[in-house]
Amino acid sequence: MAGVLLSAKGIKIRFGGVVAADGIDLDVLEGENLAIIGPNGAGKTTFLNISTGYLRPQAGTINFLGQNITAQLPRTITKLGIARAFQIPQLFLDQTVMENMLISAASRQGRPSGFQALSRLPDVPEMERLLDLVGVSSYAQRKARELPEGQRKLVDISLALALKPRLLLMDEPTSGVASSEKLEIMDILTTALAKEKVTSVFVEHDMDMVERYANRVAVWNVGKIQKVGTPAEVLADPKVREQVIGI
Amino acid sequence: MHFLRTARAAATVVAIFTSTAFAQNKPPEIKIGIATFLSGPASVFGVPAKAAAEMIADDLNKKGGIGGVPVKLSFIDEGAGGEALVSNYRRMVQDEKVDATFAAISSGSCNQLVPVAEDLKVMNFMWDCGAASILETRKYRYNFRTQANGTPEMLAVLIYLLKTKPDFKTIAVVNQDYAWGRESWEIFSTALKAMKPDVQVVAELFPKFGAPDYSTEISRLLALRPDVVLTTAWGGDLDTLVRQAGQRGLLQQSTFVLGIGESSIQRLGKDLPEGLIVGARGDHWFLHPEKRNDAAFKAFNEEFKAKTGAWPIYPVYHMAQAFKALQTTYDKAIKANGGNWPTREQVVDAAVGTQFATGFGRPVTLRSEDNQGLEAQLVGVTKSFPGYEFKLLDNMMIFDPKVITNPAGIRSVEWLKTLKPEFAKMDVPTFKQQ
Amino acid sequence: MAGRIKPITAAAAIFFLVSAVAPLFVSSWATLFALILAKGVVVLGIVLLLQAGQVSFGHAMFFAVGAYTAAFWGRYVGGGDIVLFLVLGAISSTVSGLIVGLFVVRYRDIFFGMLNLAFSMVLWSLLEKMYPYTNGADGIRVARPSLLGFSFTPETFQYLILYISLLTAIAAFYGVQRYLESPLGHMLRAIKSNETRLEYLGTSARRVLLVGYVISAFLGGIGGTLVAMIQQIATPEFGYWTKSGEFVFIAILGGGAHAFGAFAGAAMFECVRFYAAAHLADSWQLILGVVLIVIILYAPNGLIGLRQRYRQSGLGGS
Amino acid sequence: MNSTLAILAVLDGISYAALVFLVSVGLSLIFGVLRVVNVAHGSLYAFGAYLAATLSLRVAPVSPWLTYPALLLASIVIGAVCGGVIERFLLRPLYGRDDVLQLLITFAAFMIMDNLQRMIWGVQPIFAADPLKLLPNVTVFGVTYTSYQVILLPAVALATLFGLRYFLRRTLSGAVILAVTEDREAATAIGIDARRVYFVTFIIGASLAALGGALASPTTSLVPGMGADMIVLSFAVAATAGLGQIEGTALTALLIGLTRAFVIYLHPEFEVLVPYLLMVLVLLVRPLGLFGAVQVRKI
Repeated sequence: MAGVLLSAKGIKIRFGGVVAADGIDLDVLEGENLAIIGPNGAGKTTFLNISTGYLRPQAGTINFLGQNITAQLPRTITKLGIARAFQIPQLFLDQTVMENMLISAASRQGRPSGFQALSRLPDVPEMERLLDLVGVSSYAQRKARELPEGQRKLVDISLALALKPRLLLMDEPTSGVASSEKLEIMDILTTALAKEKVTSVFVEHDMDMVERYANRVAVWNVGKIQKVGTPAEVLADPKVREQVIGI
Repeated sequence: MHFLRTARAAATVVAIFTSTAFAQNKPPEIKIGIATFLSGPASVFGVPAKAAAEMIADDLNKKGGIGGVPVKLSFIDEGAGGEALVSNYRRMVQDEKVDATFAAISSGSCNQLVPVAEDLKVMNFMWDCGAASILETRKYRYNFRTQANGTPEMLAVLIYLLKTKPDFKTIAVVNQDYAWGRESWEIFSTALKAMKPDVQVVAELFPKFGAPDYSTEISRLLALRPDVVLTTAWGGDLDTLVRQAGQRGLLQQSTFVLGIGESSIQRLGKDLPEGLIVGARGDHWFLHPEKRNDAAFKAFNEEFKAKTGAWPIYPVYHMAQAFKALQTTYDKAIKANGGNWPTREQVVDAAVGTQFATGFGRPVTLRSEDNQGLEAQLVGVTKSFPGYEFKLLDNMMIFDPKVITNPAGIRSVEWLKTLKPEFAKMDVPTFKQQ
Repeated sequence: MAGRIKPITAAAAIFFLVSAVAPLFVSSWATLFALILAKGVVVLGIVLLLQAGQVSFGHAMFFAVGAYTAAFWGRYVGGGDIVLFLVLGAISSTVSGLIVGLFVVRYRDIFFGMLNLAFSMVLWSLLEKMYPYTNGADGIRVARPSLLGFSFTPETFQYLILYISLLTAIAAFYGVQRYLESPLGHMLRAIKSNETRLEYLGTSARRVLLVGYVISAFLGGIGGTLVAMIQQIATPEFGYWTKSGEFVFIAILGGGAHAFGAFAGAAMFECVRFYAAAHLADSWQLILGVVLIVIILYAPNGLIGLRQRYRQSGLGGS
Repeated sequence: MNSTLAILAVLDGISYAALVFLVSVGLSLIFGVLRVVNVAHGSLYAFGAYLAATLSLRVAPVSPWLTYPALLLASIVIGAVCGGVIERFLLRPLYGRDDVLQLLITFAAFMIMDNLQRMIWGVQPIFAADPLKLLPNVTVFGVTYTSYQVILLPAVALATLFGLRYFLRRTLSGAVILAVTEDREAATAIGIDARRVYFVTFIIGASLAALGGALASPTTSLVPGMGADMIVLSFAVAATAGLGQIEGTALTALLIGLTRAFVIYLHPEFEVLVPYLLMVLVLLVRPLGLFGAVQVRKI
């Protein structure tokens, strides 16, 4: 069994009257693709927000590689090796895709220069490789603003990959993508993750995607984890089918 | 140092273009560049002065100009702000090649322009700015002040106060917070301390220049009840202060001294009560007791009134003085040059020590030691007279400039400290308004 | 991209060349161009912050800091040298930029603008009110400084200061250009489009903005020192909010997208003011206001944007 | 300082606060709804004052009591005409564009109005004190106040405060404005014409600035440049309160007015510094102002 990468214990948070996390315990294992499913408002995104430091839990701790990262700043957590991709792609829209990537590369290295040209960074070939891996290299010199939604999503993930993370958290990687493209994108993505040896956690609504790409599934319901298991186990559970998938 | 060479070359080019020395033919016109406020609060002085300048130039040209040469005016706006003012002044001197400049109203502008005039070697008459320090810190060749400065102006007001209200015990000051407000109080309070040391200063208030509201200051003065309140404010600020104070009874409670209030009298109209002491920055008053029957003086005032709708105020007379000084200087220079047209430098030589009759009051002398003008001072007290919608000055005293101006070479504050109580006992002629 | 930058760089080169040569023929242009260049340096700082989408409505405070550094030196120490003034102005504005920056980089958009305005108004009121030290509203005269010990006649000095301003402007232009193309510069631009993402890449947006802010304060200070030497005076008006507004105005006028916009805008602004003041003494504000409205409504990328638009339409679209 | 002086200072502070509130609340309202900092606000104040004085001087010979409706008329005319023109022709084309441009176009409007003001009304101070003189003086501890300043102005300010509250909380139009303030997209989705709301709000805000000017006109000389100082002051008040906070603006205006009055009594040198220093201190501790509310961004 692979080691534990990220470990959440007793995470609690509430917004006014809404309980978004009510004692979440979850381990993310090295090398796996963990899917998080659950109805809207169950607290899935909140969990990602807490894990990456965007929100501070009212109780509980998050450990990453044995280090307590609870309530650290997002950029500190990023530096430790957790990258994040967003439900709505978060790009630098006025810059080209390559510039986006190079900003990410420069961020990873720290101490960015104020005098050397960005376009002359030695990371250019590596970024080209990553864009190629994700299948968007033809857009490299285009402004991010000009890209269609599906491609933006992939660039968003590439930005995270450029950080060379140990763990990648993705919020609905295929939402907003035409259903005909979903499979292709997930294929590209999982191949890339495997190649880069990145562990991933992804929030997902589409059970087909979960079945095909997840090693493990955690089911969220009203701020609690209802069930954890392999996709087959979880999706066979009648309670999960009724409450979460709505069949 | 390539650019230095370029600069030197450039300087040579400039020198060739600008210096117009040697035997002079009579030029087609004498160009005068005038810096005055056309915008901002001080345009209450600048705009009437501009009207006066245009009127005087017209009259002068009708009579054949100066030495047979007509004058031509160009104006720049002091209100445009520091940088624009200096660049425009340079443009006027370097591009339009004016023969003389009159600059400026505010001491701030004078501080900026006087060194520039000296650099550009153009004769400049400081026609209205009052800061004594400008001519005290350095001897200039090209800069002259064709009127008094703050020291005799404030001293005259103070002596008038000491003569007419010798028993006051407390005084408060409300001045605008800028050089004139501060300096005039420094002059006044230094002289006061020297001549009447027992007076207590109960409040020193310097509200922001252009403050729209003095209610709080007035409340405080109403509560403090000083015998005398001095203000050297002017323009809209003085109007506001006087009206707000009048409305709330402060003008009746304390004796008000309006250091340079002559310029606001007409505008304030009925809102100005009787009994306020008013200074005039010179011996300027459209009913000047020694000149009021002078035909030319009357004609000037009438013409100005017809043109602008108001009687002349002191900046108008200051502008006229600058013209008189220029005319006298040129006449003197032409005479000294054997009737030939003088060079610019010869004109500047002639300006030193010139005495000229203003026609609007007593004559003015440009003291040769420091180019400071010696100008008499008129102070009076407000009183109603039939036939006027506003108050007139009564019990006017006219002060001799030689007595109340600090001698050349001694800084005014140092000189004021040496004054004795007896100084205020000097003989000064008093004139009733007729 | 290279094709987009190069013609502008060429335009900048022509502009700098004209500033160097034209005043040799019309002497009153020496001061005019020196002012344009000095103000252009200040506006470069505004352009820098515009990259991050931030508008400082108080940047005149650094302009005033630079100017008063020279003025205070002259008043309390005496004498002065152009190089010394520039170095001191650079130091004082950088330090004050760092101090103010540590506070303001925590804020964005209108709050960033407001806090800057507040700081600048505090400085302005102090300069106005500390009359015994600052001469209040009248300001402090700055005597003509020497250069490395050599003193100059007024005629030479106006050219000297022009070429000093020119060198400073070229250096600043080059430096800012390089900075904007660098990773830090790109991160600055990233703050405008997506600050959250920048944080999620592990970069502190505040630190990136702080570097930009300090550089822009430095440029403001240098420009202020230059203007104080050109005008030979420093007044509180240098730090008043309308001055800050003027700098932002110039940046938008020229176009905030490129460093040259600062100089294009400054040239336009000063020329309109100079000639409008000469011919229509009473309406230069009106003219500038109308020019600004036309630019904002019809050429939102400023003067340099006009050229680009023309070029694009010339290429026949695509 | 004894208690008598303290009471005097309070009276001075209140009358000052009343005027500042009227101008600031207009600025705050406009920001709350349009998200635009209207730099021309000070010019609207000045125009309101000038037009009010012009009208007052016209009607005063007929009956001095007519000057009161004249003040009101002036503020409505300026608010509707100048405010309307600025919103319709300058701001409207810029909605959805960069905030900087919106701010700067009002700066352009400020420059133009400042210049126009000189062209229309000249540079000589104008004074129209009839409304002030109609009301009797009141005496407090031997110190005379005009009831215009210590009674009428605060009364108008209070009436404006409660009027605005009522309008926004209890009327349909007010509810519509609040809806747009809180969530523009949702409001548009349910069929609210946001452009009309902007137009109306801007005119209301502009009228308040002009009303401030009109009410100030009897107490002060109208001079060129009076708008430039007012804009920063009202901005400082609105920002210290938290932009868009109406009750907060009232309390902050009072705070600044009282502090200023006490400072003039105790340390007059620091008077000018008061509003800006307060602003810096408040913004450092509470970036959204004393009464501003936090909004979390969704990612």
